[in-house]
Parts: sequence; structure tokens; C-alpha cells
Amino acid sequence: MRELGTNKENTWCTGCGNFGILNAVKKAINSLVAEGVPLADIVMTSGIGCHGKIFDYLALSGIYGLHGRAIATAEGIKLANPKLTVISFGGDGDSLGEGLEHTLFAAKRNIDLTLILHNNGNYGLTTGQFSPLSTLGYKGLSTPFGSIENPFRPIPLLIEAGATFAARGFSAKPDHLASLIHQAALHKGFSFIEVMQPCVSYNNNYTELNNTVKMLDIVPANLNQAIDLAGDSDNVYLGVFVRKQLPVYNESLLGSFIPVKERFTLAQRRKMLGS
Amino acid sequence: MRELGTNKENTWCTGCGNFGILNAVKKAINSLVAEGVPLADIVMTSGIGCHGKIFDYLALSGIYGLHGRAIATAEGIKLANPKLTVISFGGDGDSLGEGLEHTLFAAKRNIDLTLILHNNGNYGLTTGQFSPLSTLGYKGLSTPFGSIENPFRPIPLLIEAGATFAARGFSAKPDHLASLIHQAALHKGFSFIEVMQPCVSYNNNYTELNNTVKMLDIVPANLNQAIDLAGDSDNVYLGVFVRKQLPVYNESLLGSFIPVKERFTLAQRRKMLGS
Amino acid sequence: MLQTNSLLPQMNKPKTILIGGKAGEGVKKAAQVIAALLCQNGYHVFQQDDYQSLIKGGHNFSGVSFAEEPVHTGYQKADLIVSLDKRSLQTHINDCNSGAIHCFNSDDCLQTMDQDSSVTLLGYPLNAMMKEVYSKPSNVSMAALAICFAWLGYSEELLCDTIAKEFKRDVEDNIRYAKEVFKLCHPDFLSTNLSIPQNSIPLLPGARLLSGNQAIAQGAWLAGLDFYYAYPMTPASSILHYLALKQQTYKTFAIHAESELAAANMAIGSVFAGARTAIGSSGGGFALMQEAFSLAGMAEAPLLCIVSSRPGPATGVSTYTAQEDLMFALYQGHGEFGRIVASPDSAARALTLTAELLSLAWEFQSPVILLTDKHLSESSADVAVSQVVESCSLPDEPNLTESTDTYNRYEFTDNGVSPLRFPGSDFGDDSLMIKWNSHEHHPSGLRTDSSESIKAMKDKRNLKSRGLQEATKNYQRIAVYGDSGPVVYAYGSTVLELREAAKHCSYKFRIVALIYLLPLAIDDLQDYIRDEAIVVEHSSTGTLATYLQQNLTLKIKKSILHYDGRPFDPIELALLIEEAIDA
Amino acid sequence: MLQTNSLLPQMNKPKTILIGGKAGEGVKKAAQVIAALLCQNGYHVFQQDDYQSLIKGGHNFSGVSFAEEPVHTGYQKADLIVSLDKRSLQTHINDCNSGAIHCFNSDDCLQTMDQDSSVTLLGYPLNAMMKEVYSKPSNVSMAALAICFAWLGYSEELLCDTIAKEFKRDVEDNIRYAKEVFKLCHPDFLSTNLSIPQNSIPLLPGARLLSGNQAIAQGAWLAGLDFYYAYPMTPASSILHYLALKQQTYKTFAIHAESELAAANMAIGSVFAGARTAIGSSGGGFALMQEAFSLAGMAEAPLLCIVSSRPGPATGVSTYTAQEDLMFALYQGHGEFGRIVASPDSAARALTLTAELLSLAWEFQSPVILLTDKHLSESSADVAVSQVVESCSLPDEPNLTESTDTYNRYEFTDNGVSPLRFPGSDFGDDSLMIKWNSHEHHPSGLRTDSSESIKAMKDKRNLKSRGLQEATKNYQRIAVYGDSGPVVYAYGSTVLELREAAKHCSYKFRIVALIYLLPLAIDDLQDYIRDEAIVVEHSSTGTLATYLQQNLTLKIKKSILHYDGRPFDPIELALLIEEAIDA
Ligand SMILES: Cc1ncc(C[n+]2csc(CCOP(=O)(O)OP(=O)(O)O)c2C)c(N)n1
Ligand SMILES: Cc1ncc(C[n+]2csc(CCOP(=O)(O)OP(=O)(O)O)c2C)c(N)n1
Ligand code: SF4
Ligand code: SF4
Ligand SMILES: [Mg+2]
Ligand SMILES: [Mg+2]
Repeated sequence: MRELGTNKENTWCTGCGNFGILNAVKKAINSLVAEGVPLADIVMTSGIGCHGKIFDYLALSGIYGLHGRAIATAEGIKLANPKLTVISFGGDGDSLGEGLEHTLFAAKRNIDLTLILHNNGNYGLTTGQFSPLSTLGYKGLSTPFGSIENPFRPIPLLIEAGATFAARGFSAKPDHLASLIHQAALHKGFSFIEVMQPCVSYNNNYTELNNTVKMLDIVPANLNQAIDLAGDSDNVYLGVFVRKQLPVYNESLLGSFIPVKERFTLAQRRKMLGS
Repeated sequence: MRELGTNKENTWCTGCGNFGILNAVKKAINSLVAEGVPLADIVMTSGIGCHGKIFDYLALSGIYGLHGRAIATAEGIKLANPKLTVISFGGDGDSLGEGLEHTLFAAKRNIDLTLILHNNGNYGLTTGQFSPLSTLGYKGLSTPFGSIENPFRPIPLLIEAGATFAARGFSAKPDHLASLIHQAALHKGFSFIEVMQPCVSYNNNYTELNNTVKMLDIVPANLNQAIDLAGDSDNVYLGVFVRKQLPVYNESLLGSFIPVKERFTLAQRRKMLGS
Repeated sequence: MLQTNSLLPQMNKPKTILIGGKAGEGVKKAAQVIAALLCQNGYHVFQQDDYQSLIKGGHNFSGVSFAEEPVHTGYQKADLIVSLDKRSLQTHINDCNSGAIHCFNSDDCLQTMDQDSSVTLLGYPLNAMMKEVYSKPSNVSMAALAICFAWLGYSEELLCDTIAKEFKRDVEDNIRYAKEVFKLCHPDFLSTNLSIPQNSIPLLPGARLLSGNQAIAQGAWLAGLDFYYAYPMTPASSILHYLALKQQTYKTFAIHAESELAAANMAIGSVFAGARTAIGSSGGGFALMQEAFSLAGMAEAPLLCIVSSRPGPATGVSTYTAQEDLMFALYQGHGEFGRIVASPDSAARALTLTAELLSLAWEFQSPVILLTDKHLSESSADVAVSQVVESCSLPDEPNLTESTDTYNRYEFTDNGVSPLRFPGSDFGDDSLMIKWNSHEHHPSGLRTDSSESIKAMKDKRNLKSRGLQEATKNYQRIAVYGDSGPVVYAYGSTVLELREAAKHCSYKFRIVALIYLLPLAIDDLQDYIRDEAIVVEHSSTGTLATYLQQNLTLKIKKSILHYDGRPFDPIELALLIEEAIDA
Repeated sequence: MLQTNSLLPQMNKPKTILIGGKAGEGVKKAAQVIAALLCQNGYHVFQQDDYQSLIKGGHNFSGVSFAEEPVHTGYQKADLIVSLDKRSLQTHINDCNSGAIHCFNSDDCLQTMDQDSSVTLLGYPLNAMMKEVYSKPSNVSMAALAICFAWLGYSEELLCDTIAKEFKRDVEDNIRYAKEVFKLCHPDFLSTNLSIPQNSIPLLPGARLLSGNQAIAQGAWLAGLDFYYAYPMTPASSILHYLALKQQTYKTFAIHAESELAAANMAIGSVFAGARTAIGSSGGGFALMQEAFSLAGMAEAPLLCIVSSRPGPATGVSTYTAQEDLMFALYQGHGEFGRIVASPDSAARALTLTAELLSLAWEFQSPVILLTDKHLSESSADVAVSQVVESCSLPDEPNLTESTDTYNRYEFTDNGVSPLRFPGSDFGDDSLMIKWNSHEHHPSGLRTDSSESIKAMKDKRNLKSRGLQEATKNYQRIAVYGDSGPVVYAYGSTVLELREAAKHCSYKFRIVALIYLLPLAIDDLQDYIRDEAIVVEHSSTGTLATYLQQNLTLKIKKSILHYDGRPFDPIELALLIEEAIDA
């Protein structure tokens, strides 16, 4: 079991759901490594927000990118070196607000990446404003009289956009979450994991979640069922909603070619251009 | 019947589906005016693309905005003066590529606007590159070996995001389309109309569409059915898929207040601040 | 001892209180409550916060500097420090003026540190007392309040009233805890006998504690703000928060959009419909608004853009201060179009300047930029709001319903400013067609690509732009502080730092504060360019110095650069100025 | 008549062919085919297009100017005009040189216009003939080809071969139609006897017709381009199109992303993984890439950014040319970080300069900007590719796999350039941790907000930036054309226009072409700043003139501004220069 930590002081609030996610990720990576994936081949990107700080706490190569753009950055990495296993960490503001477009296009392309969405129902790092996943009536500094928007339903939305793997985990169930991350990383295609992540400072829904989470026993038989289950507002189902095989973008584009390895030399380029 | 045209030379290709859309819009506006909506209260925004040129051909006030941002601009208009009926025209590249985020958030908010999507399956104005709605394998200048992405399904996607009115029309059936636009404009909430618009220059699917369009007789009984019908790839159903009443954003925000009409005077503001 | 320990401000020597603790412990709020009270008592105050990008834990500290004279920026060294945790005690052990009192939480740290012998270190068992009092969520910032109240000589009664007013939750526990701590301090207080002479200072009429961002929001609102669109980004976020909170009283709407791109384009929609509108962000968010900023130039949309800087590039350092975005602000937007850029040099100026800018935007139907920085945005000072508001002369908002034959949105006129009309049956009849266009256009607003029309419309916009630049002459474009000595150039919060430093500098100097940055007030500046100049800025490459030299024939003797994200301490800055003058 | 009508180029007097018609009629393609052929025959050519933002209809025209001497830009007045429709005939009726031939479609317009008596107007029934020949989709551009071939003295055989090679569809009908038209012209041709002396001119070895954008793409590829990310935007789109087409031969991948924001951030991902990467757009799209541009500065990502300008602001005029984005390009990105900006002054230079810039980007791990404009991007000229490629000296790409003890992405070094490593087991072992960060960071790449670290890392980047600026000295930073006479400053496609104008000006002048714009080559320019200067640019406010004056002690005698979206006609420009010199 590798530690996978860094020497950076952790600045998440005590009790924050992000700790559970960090542990689950470490566990999943250890499983991958145990199964033969070189650690050097696992890279990460993250957005900006409390979730993004995971970049500082994980001993993985990667890019701590711009708010909302982590998934686009991840796509660029995957295309340049498709041998890498790329995991991207996003917040609900990050991946479904500022960066919604990139998230849905990554799913549409079925590019072989994993997106872990830290769903804490608010903008934690910027002091708790409402987010695209905040419930109607949520009071934050930008909505002091309550949010007047309904939240997106992330899993149904991502499935509609084209995600071929979609699952939900809970930061308080890190073993289950680790198994989801492990499956997602191995899944060939775009994998989306919504992680219910209580934010003790602005959206402490531990109790509520503990009361409403239910385990999915099997992957739902068809898409409509998956969407209905994922969109259920009384029960927060945890597990895999969709898993299917479709052509992946990086392979359609590159075949077996690895751009960063199989480059022409300057001499070759000179010759080809000149002739 | 008002003409509603301008003196601007029309530069769409002969046979372009946009002509049918233009006619349908004029007809729908005439119906609205006949029913008592002041013409002065109908405004438009448009994106950049062949679709956007409708701005130059329609005698309506409005903003010929930036590529992808027409719907955001429309939201700003509606909030400042909720008495206006706001119709936004977008292309598939415009509203579902560059501006996807705004389109989905407008639906999420259920803001009282109409978005008419000119679905010609390509970027017409920039010479036929593939678009978010181009079919797999589509060859354009940016995908000379064929697109390797599946298209979005616009109506299911918009319904998932929160559109409370979703319909599909066909530019070659301008009367039916006019009726859809008329209904959409009167619908309170976010209305989305996908218009199948053949592009004779780059994606001439007239024959294909003529062979596959089918009329929906009634609004589907439930959401799953609506989505299945809208997503049917063998039959292109035309009609209204979803129509429901939910609180609209502009009313939740403003109540009956009309910002541009009920403004404090400078003297009032001075007094309020000073005290 | 009474003299040096006294928290009573002496001429030119503001006193400083510093409260340190973990994020989430209420350090900032406590400092603000104290600052507001001092302000109410007639003191001039400056309150500033040093915090990290985290929600709980870490180390935050907030300072309150106050005096009978205006205080322009905070001091690093304090006369009273309250350290709620060990890190705070360690970090600030040397941040004491001679004779200072440093109270710390003896439950979190045993005092074993080296210390300046003139400093009195007092440990109080704040945790233990908290445990006794509170049933559930405890609030250690009450201890900070109590200690400060005690040392300032405020009464227990006032302490209790203030807590009841300012902290809505757990009032009883809070008061009980505060009282306990207050009692502990009281003997110390008595022995030094440092009570503030209540009412001995005339109340500053109408003075209120205002952060720069609050002042900006109020200024915009004064000039008619109807809508504010933004996406949260430190240090601009609190404009959004403040205006959102004021929705019901101000009837102004602050919308947290899905992104900066959305915010900026929504804003242009609202402007089109007739609403006075602003957008705001920090550098990274404003970068995302550039295309729309250029649209405002083309469509001739009056739009106020507020940029509050933090250290860059990219995400940079979210919660600290910088002036790295000068060139970025001056040259934003692709294509050529006019704009003005101005930067307030105090909270009071933030109010009037924002109002001016929004008015100018509407007079000339142009985008305008208010450039500021974290130190000014988020720090608070006493502002005599009613006087400031009164002093702010603004044109009346024009009545826009008069009709013309055929309306052309971009009509050619003598000054390049076309008549503005709004859509809707409330503002015109069915024949009124108002077309705004992101393409080059005819006067009608319909698109064109004809050679003559492109040229004509560019000439019109350039004409208008010259008028806009000229019109800035109606406002105060530079401010000069000091009446003799070498000239020191600065803008934004650096001016605050310089004004405070002037109190401690052995040489006199004149601060030339650039309020309008574009256009530069070249003519107003003529009086100051003869001598060798000093330029002070929070930038690592000296962009202000560069910009001045690009536009004035100016010899720069010394460019003082500070770029670690922290504001200058006025005493340190005074030394740097002395060195520069001596050099 | 033989003399004046001759399409054979005379010394310094290029001949010009102009083909006009509706969009969608193949006007541009026909012109390019002719230009390519002339180029193959050893002529120097310049081919440029004037088109509107529409797909079918409207009025497009394409010019081909050619000569035995280099031709730097196209001429407005032609020696042979082919007008495929009435609008074309009307529009270009006065665009004739004396002795020109203007062939038009007599089925679309009866020739009843006033005309210069020296011009021969010839009407051919192009529609009727088309109807006879074609079963389904007809192609009137074949007529244009046939007419040009006839007048140029090319054989029917060559006409047929060329059509078969260049137009894949409907080959037989096309050839039949072209032959019919060719026959019609032939008698005219015979009577003037203007055949091109085949092979009398030595072939320019390796000369190929290349558009500016193709040259940019080839230059980038030469320097190792692996990925190009973009979102289509005129006039940058054809870089995307060209590279997409070359995917299989070049093994470079051109990705049409969902937006410019996506493109720019994807690009940084690819760079991180070790791929040489570029992005490109016009002003509006580049505005959307600004935040990522700043990220490239912070993360120290080598990234080539290509900006091809069109008239702004906002959507502006999509298909025309301008140089309005100079300041925008110079000062992009919030926060302070180094970059260079350069602009090619010919298609050949576009190739070498792009290669240089991408190499410099990698040498200094910095973003770089190649600024160009529609006229250079989309016009084509003969380029001796193999010679140009040979002349381009580029550093070898470093081998990056050597290992160090612990790797720190942002290690402090003597020159501020930190070692670069790539992720993946192919490039390092499990202990290699490579952290790129958009926040201010420690050498390890982990985030920091400490005062000392912020300062140190800014100092490091500034040091590196000075090195980058210094390194531009290894390349040609300015080009001077002409050896005596007044100095005329310009950059980008304006240099082409000036070089052509020089042939027609009664005074000699020296063109100082600024290839590197940031940093300005102040030292190289010292030789030229003594005299009063003329500055020529496609801008309405004279930003180049302003920029030069900000940075050089330069007296500008005359600033010649052209801002209607059209390139200068060299003869008109020559007159303006004469006026300026005389003034
Ligand atoms: C372009 C840009 N806009 C705004 C910000 C400020 N910002 C930082 S994090 C954040 C929101 C974080 O919310 P979320 O993504 O949900 O992350 P969380 O903190 O909740 O984990 C914002 C708005 C930024 N860094 N960049
Ligand atoms: C920011 C920006 N990027 C790119 C463009 C160039 N552009 C203009 S229209 C267009 C695509 C048009 O496609 P679509 O929206 O489907 O409209 P259509 O022409 O098919 O109606 C693009 C990429 C632009 N104007 N602005
Ligand atoms: S604010 Fe919320 S999400 Fe952020 S660290 Fe604290 S508990 Fe976690
Ligand atoms: S290119 Fe296509 S969409 Fe555009 S005008 Fe022509 S037919 Fe219509
Ligand atoms: Mg969140
Ligand atoms: Mg389209």
C-alpha cells in the first residue's frame, strides 16, 4: 500500500467529505498499481475549488488547472499520450457551471477519462454560494433570499450527453467509492462518478444522506430505468447506473499511434516538407 | 399581415431551409400581434452563423450578439424588462457548441424565453465544418476523414436540463413551424424548438427528412416517452414533446416588478444612501 | 507605561489592534465589529484582513488601526494582539509595538517564547472557559471581542449589547462567555487605566465603516445601477454579495450567472433593454469577459466593468493583493474602440468614482473599467457617506422617450454619440426598430461589409471616444497629497499606503495619485513631471512606471516594487521612500 | 496593341487577372489553379480573394498578379477580367488597366456600359453554353479557366489535363464546357498572339503556391507540431483545415474543439504530456483563450498562439483584413508573465517565423504569439519551400529523459528555465512527480501563498522572460527593404503592400519591417530612428505609430491609416507615400 500523500498541509475543514474522497482515490490507485498499472502512468487534473485541493494532497503527476477547465485539460493529456490513465477532479460549480460545456463534450466524445465530481451542493471555496446542484431555496451569499433555480440532475444529464459509465458514490463510504473509482479508471470510455460530498461548513447534509442513501444491487437493465433511479429525489442510490462499450474518441482519432512517443525528427520533417 | 422584412439583401443560398424559418417566424409574429401582443414588445437575439442572418431580415428590435451567447443576451433582456416577449435564434454550433452552457442554464432556470435552434447539422457560415449535431462520419473541412463523435440529441438534452416546452419543426413545413413558434412564445417558461433546417450547400438532407418526418399527434404522456420519441433515429417526429408549467425564473426573481420602468430617481438614491 | 501602553491614538500615530486565529473562528467579524464601534465613536479607522484560500483552519489575522486623524492603511505592528491559537502567537510574536499587550490562548500554547521585554504577554485559558459556557457550537471570537473591549475601556454593558446586535445565533452563551473573558481582563485594564474618553471626540457626522467593494456597490447604485451580473471570484465577490443582500431595499438585482461569459453577455442584454448594469470579477474572470467587452464597444453598450486584482497569472494567489493587471485593463478587447480606465485611491473615492464611471458610460454609450485591487476592495475604512454622496455631482439621467422620425441606432451625429432608445411598448410604438449589432453596421444597425460603411462607422466611434476621453476632464483625474518635496506616483490602494507612510517619513513628498489611468491626465500632470520621480506599485515588472514613461517625458529615479501579495506596512514604505530620496 | 494587351509581365509591372462571380461559383478555386500553374511555369505570383461572409450568391472576386520579379501583393486594376455575372461586370468595369480585356457573361448582362475605350469588352454566352453541356450541376468557373488559359496562351490540352487533375467531379462535362469556351476565345487570342513563352523562364526551383496559413502550418510542423487545437474562425480557420487534411501524412492532429476555451485548455494538457502544440483563432476567439493564455504563463507551458486579425471590435467584419489587434496581442493575459509577439511579413517568413516561435516557446517554456492578418493568412504566393526550410535554423529538440534526484517542476535555476519532464512510464519511473499549477507554487509545483515563495517564483519567471526576450536576438527581428530614402515602418501584410508600392513610387524609401514586435528590436532600430518616419498600418487609431513612439524616440512625419478591411492597392499606396514624403 503506497502512501500517495505529499508534504502539503491539508486545509480542508475537519469533517469535510473531501477526506473520504482522498482516501478512496488512494485506495483505488493502489488497486490499479497492484494490478500492474504503473503509477507513473496515472495522472490527474483538477479544477479550482475545495475539491481541487486534492491536487496538493495526492502524489500524482498532473495539472492543477483553471476553474471549470480541468476536463478539457485532461482531454489534451489523453490525446497526446493515450497510454496514460487520466483522472479529473471537479466541483459542482467547476464541472457543471463554469465548465459544463467541456464536461458534456467529454461525455459526448466518449473519451477515455474518469471525471470525479465532488458534489457538495455549493461553491465551498468561495464561501458557500449556490451551485448548479444546490437545491431550490438554498441560501448562500449570492442568493440570500434562497436560490430560485432547480438543480441539474448530474447523472441523467451526463448519460444523455454520452457517458458510457456513470456511477454515484458517497464520501462517507470510501471503500465503495474506491471500488467505483477503480472500475471507472478501468472502464474504456468516459466515466462519470458523482460523489455525494457533505460540506460541513456550508451544506452539511451528512444526516440527510445517511438517511437516504441506498445501494444499487445491479446495473439497471435499461437507460430509462437508470435515469429514473439516478434522478430519484427520495432515495440517493449509490452504485453503477450505466456501463456500456462504445468506440472511444482517442482510439478513433489515433488508432494505436502514440503522439508523444512516435514523433518525426527535425531532419525527417525538413525532408518531408522540402520534397 | 405585416411584412416584417428589412431592406437588407438576403444572402442565404437559394433553397436554404432558413427561408422557411423566416417565413414561419413572420407568420407566428403576425398571429401574436393579431392576438394583441404589441409588435414593439417582441424582441429578438441571434447568434453568429447563417441562422444569425435572420436578424438582418426581420424588422424586430434586438441584438445580433456574439457567437454562442445569444441566449445569455436574451436572458439579460428579459430580466430587465419582463414585459418583452424574447425570441432567440441559435445555430447548432452556436447554441450547442460554443454556447451550450448558456442554453442549458436558460432551460434550467426556466426563464420565459423561446429558443429556436436552426439544426442544419453543420457550421454553415464557416463553410460546413462538423457541428455538435453532425452525424458520426460527417466529412467537413475540420473532419476530412469523417467526424468521430456522436451527435447530441437536442430535445432530450434540453428536457433533461429543464425546458418546460420542447418541440420540433421542419423548415419545409412553415405553417406547422409557425404554430410551434406561436405556442412557444405564449408558453410561460423556457421554450425550445429544434428546427430541422436543410443546408443545401453542406448538408442537403431534404429528401432524407421528407422521407422520415412524422407528425406527433399529441404531446407524449410522460417524459420517458417524450424522450424516446424525440430521440428516435428512424423517425423524425415533429410536434410538441413537452409542455408543462413550472415557476419561471424572471417571476421568481422580480415578482411583478419591472426594473426598467420602476427605477428610483437620482434624488431618491442620494437620499437613501445618505441616510 | 501609561503612555506607551495606551491605546489612545496620539497625533499621527494610529493604534493598531490585531486579532489572529483560524479561519472559521470569526476573526474578521470581530475586527469589523470593533472597527465599526470605533468609527461610531468618532475615530478614523482602517480595517484589513489577511486570510488564505480555505474555510476552516490555517491562519487568518485581521487588523484595526485607528486614530483621531484619518488612517489610510493598516499597520503590521500592533499595540494590542489577541492570538486565539498557537500559530497566531508564534506568527505575531514580533509584530508588537513597544509597550504592546499580546493576549493569547493559554490552553493552546504555553508561553515559552522569546519576547520583547517591553511587551506584556497575557495568557487566558480561553478553551477551558469556552467549554464551561457553551453547550454546542462555541465561538472563540467572543473572547477577542471581550479582550479588545476591555483594553479599549468599553463597558461590559456595551459588550453585551454589541454581541446581541451583531451575532444573531447563540446570543446567551456568547454573552456569558464574553463576560467571563471580560472579567479576566478587567484588572489588567484597570491597572493601566486606558479607557477611551467616550464622546470626547466629536462624532464624524455620517461616518460609516465601508469596505472598498461596498463603496463601489453604493457608487454604482447611486448612479442608477439596476443589474449586477457576476460569477464569484475573490476579491470581487463581495460586490455580488452586498448587492444581492440589498435586492429588496435597493431594487437592484445581483445575478450569480453560470460563468463570467454568461454574466457579461446577460449584462449587455439588460443594457439594451434600458437597465444600468455592471459586471465585476478579478483578472481571470475578466479575461473570460473580453469578447463581450469588445461587443460593448461595437454595440455601443454602456457597461461598467469592475476588475479587482489579485496576484496572477492564472489562478495566482486568490486572497492576496496585486496591481499586475494595469496593461491588461488598458488594452482589453480585440478590435479598436474607446474606453476609459480609472482606479479609486480610497473607499470614499471608490463611491464617487464608480458613480462617475457609470454616468460616463451612459453619456457616451461606452464600456468603462474600474480597476482596483484586493487591498482596497476588501479593507474597510470610515466613510462619511452622506457628505461623499452629496459631493458627487452626476448628470441627470436623460429622458429617452422622445420620438424621432425613423430611428437609427447608430445615427451619425456631431459628437459620434447616437440617440439611445429602449425596446418595448412602454418606450416606443411599433415602428421603433432598435437594432444592436456585433458586426460592423449601417446607422440602422443592420450589418455591412462595405468599404465606406466600415470606415464611416469606425470614424464615428473614434469621434465618440475622443469625446469620452475629453469628458473625463469634468472629473478629478489626479489627486495630489502633500505640498512639497519629491513626486511619488501611484494608483489604487498604493496611494493609501503612501498617504499613511507620509506620516512617518523624515522627508516631505508629494503623492500624485492617478485616478484616471486612461486617458492619462497629461495636462494636469505637467506640473509634476519636471523633477525626477519615484513610482510605487504592487507589480514585479513596474508596469505603472513603464506606462508613465511611455506617455510622459519623465525621469524615474526609483521604481519601488512590492509583489508578495501583501500590502505595504506604512513604516516600511516610509523607509523605502527615504532610501529612494537619499539615493 | 500587342504591347499593351500583352499579359506577359514586363519589368516591375506585374500583370493581373481578376475573376469575379457569385460565392459558390468557384471563383477562388479557378484563380488558385491559374496561380499555381503560373508559379509552376516560373512566374512569381500573388493570389488574393475578396469575399463576403456568405456561401452562395453575393459578389466574390479573386485576383492573380504575376511577374518575372517577385510580386508581393495584388493589384486592384487588371489586365484580364472575367466577369461571370452582371454584378461582377458592373463592379469591375473600371478596374481595368489600359489595354485590358474584360470578358463577361453575355447571358447575364447585355453590355451597355460606359467603358474606357482602351478596354476590349467581350461577351460570351456562358449560360447558354453551360445548358448545352451539363446534365446536372454545372460549373461556370470552367469558363473562367478556359478564358484565362486562352489569353495566357496555354494549350487546350493543358486546360483539359488541369481540369482533370484539379476538379474531381463531373470531369467530362467540365472538360467539354471548358473546351467550348476555349474555342470561342481562341480567335481573339490568335489575333493578339499573346502566348506565354513556355519554359523560356527558368522554373523557380521548388517554388510552390502557399497561402500564409499553409506556411504557418508548415512552419509549426517543421518545428515539431503534434497537435493543433482550434475552433473555426475566419481568417484562421484554414490552418485547422490544412492540418486536419495532413493528419495521416504529417502525423499531426488538428482538433476542432467545442469552443476556444476548450481548445486552449486542451492544448495545455497536450503540452504537459509532451506534445508540441499550437492554438489559433482571430481576435474574438483569442479573447476567449485569454485565461488559458495566462495559465500557460503561470504553468510555464510552451504554447504557440496564432492570431489572425480581421476588422473588429466584436464579430466585426468576418472576411476582411485589419491590424487592430496589436495592443490586444501585446498585453494579453491577466497577471505578469513573459511572452513574445511576432508577425511575419510574407508567406515565406510565415513559415520560418512560426518555426522559430514554436522553438523559442519550448526553449523558454513560455507562451508566444504569432500575430498576422487576413490578407497574409489567406492570400497565396510562390514560396521556394525547400530553400526556405533549409534556411530555417532550429535547435534540436532536447532529449528529456535524463533523470534527476528529486524532480521539481519549477526548480530555481540560473536562467529561470526549469528542467522539463513528461509524465508516463515511458519517460520516467514511479517516483517522478510532475506538478503543473495554475496557482502560485513552490518549486515542487505544490501551491503556495507564502510571501517569500510568491516573490521568488515571480523573480524566477521574470528572469526567464528576460532570457526569452534576449534570445530573440538570435533571429531576424527586423527586415529592411530598400537602401536609401525615408524610413517607412510597418509590420505584417502591410510590408507586402509597401514592397509592391515601392516599385511604383517616384521616390526611393526604406521599409523597416518589424518582425518581432515584443520585444521591439530597439538596438537594431537605432540606425533608422534619426530621420522623420512614416508609419503605415491597417488601423484607424494608429496603434503601431503609438507603440513605436512609446518605445523609441521617434518623430513621426505621417501616419498612413487604412481601415476599410481591404488591402492597399500598391499603386494607391505609392501615391500616399509620395504625398507623405512631399508633405
Ligand atoms: C474564472 C474563475 N472564476 C471564478 C473563480 C473563483 N472560484 C474559485 S473556486 C470557485 C467555485 C468552487 O465551487 P465548486 O466548483 O463547487 O468547488 P468546491 O469549492 O465546492 O469544491 C470559484 C467561483 C476562479 N478561480 N476562476
Ligand atoms: C468566438 C467566435 N468563434 C468563432 C466564430 C466563427 N463562427 C462564426 S459562425 C460559426 C459557426 C456557425 O455554425 P452554426 O452555429 O451551426 O450556424 P450555421 O451557420 O450553421 O447557421 C463560427 C464558428 C465567431 N464568430 N466567434
Ligand atoms: S468549505 Fe465545505 S467543501 Fe470546503 S473544505 Fe470546508 S467542508 Fe469541505
Ligand atoms: S450554407 Fe447552408 S445554412 Fe448557410 S445559407 Fe447556405 S444552405 Fe443555408
Ligand atoms: Mg462545490
Ligand atoms: Mg449550423
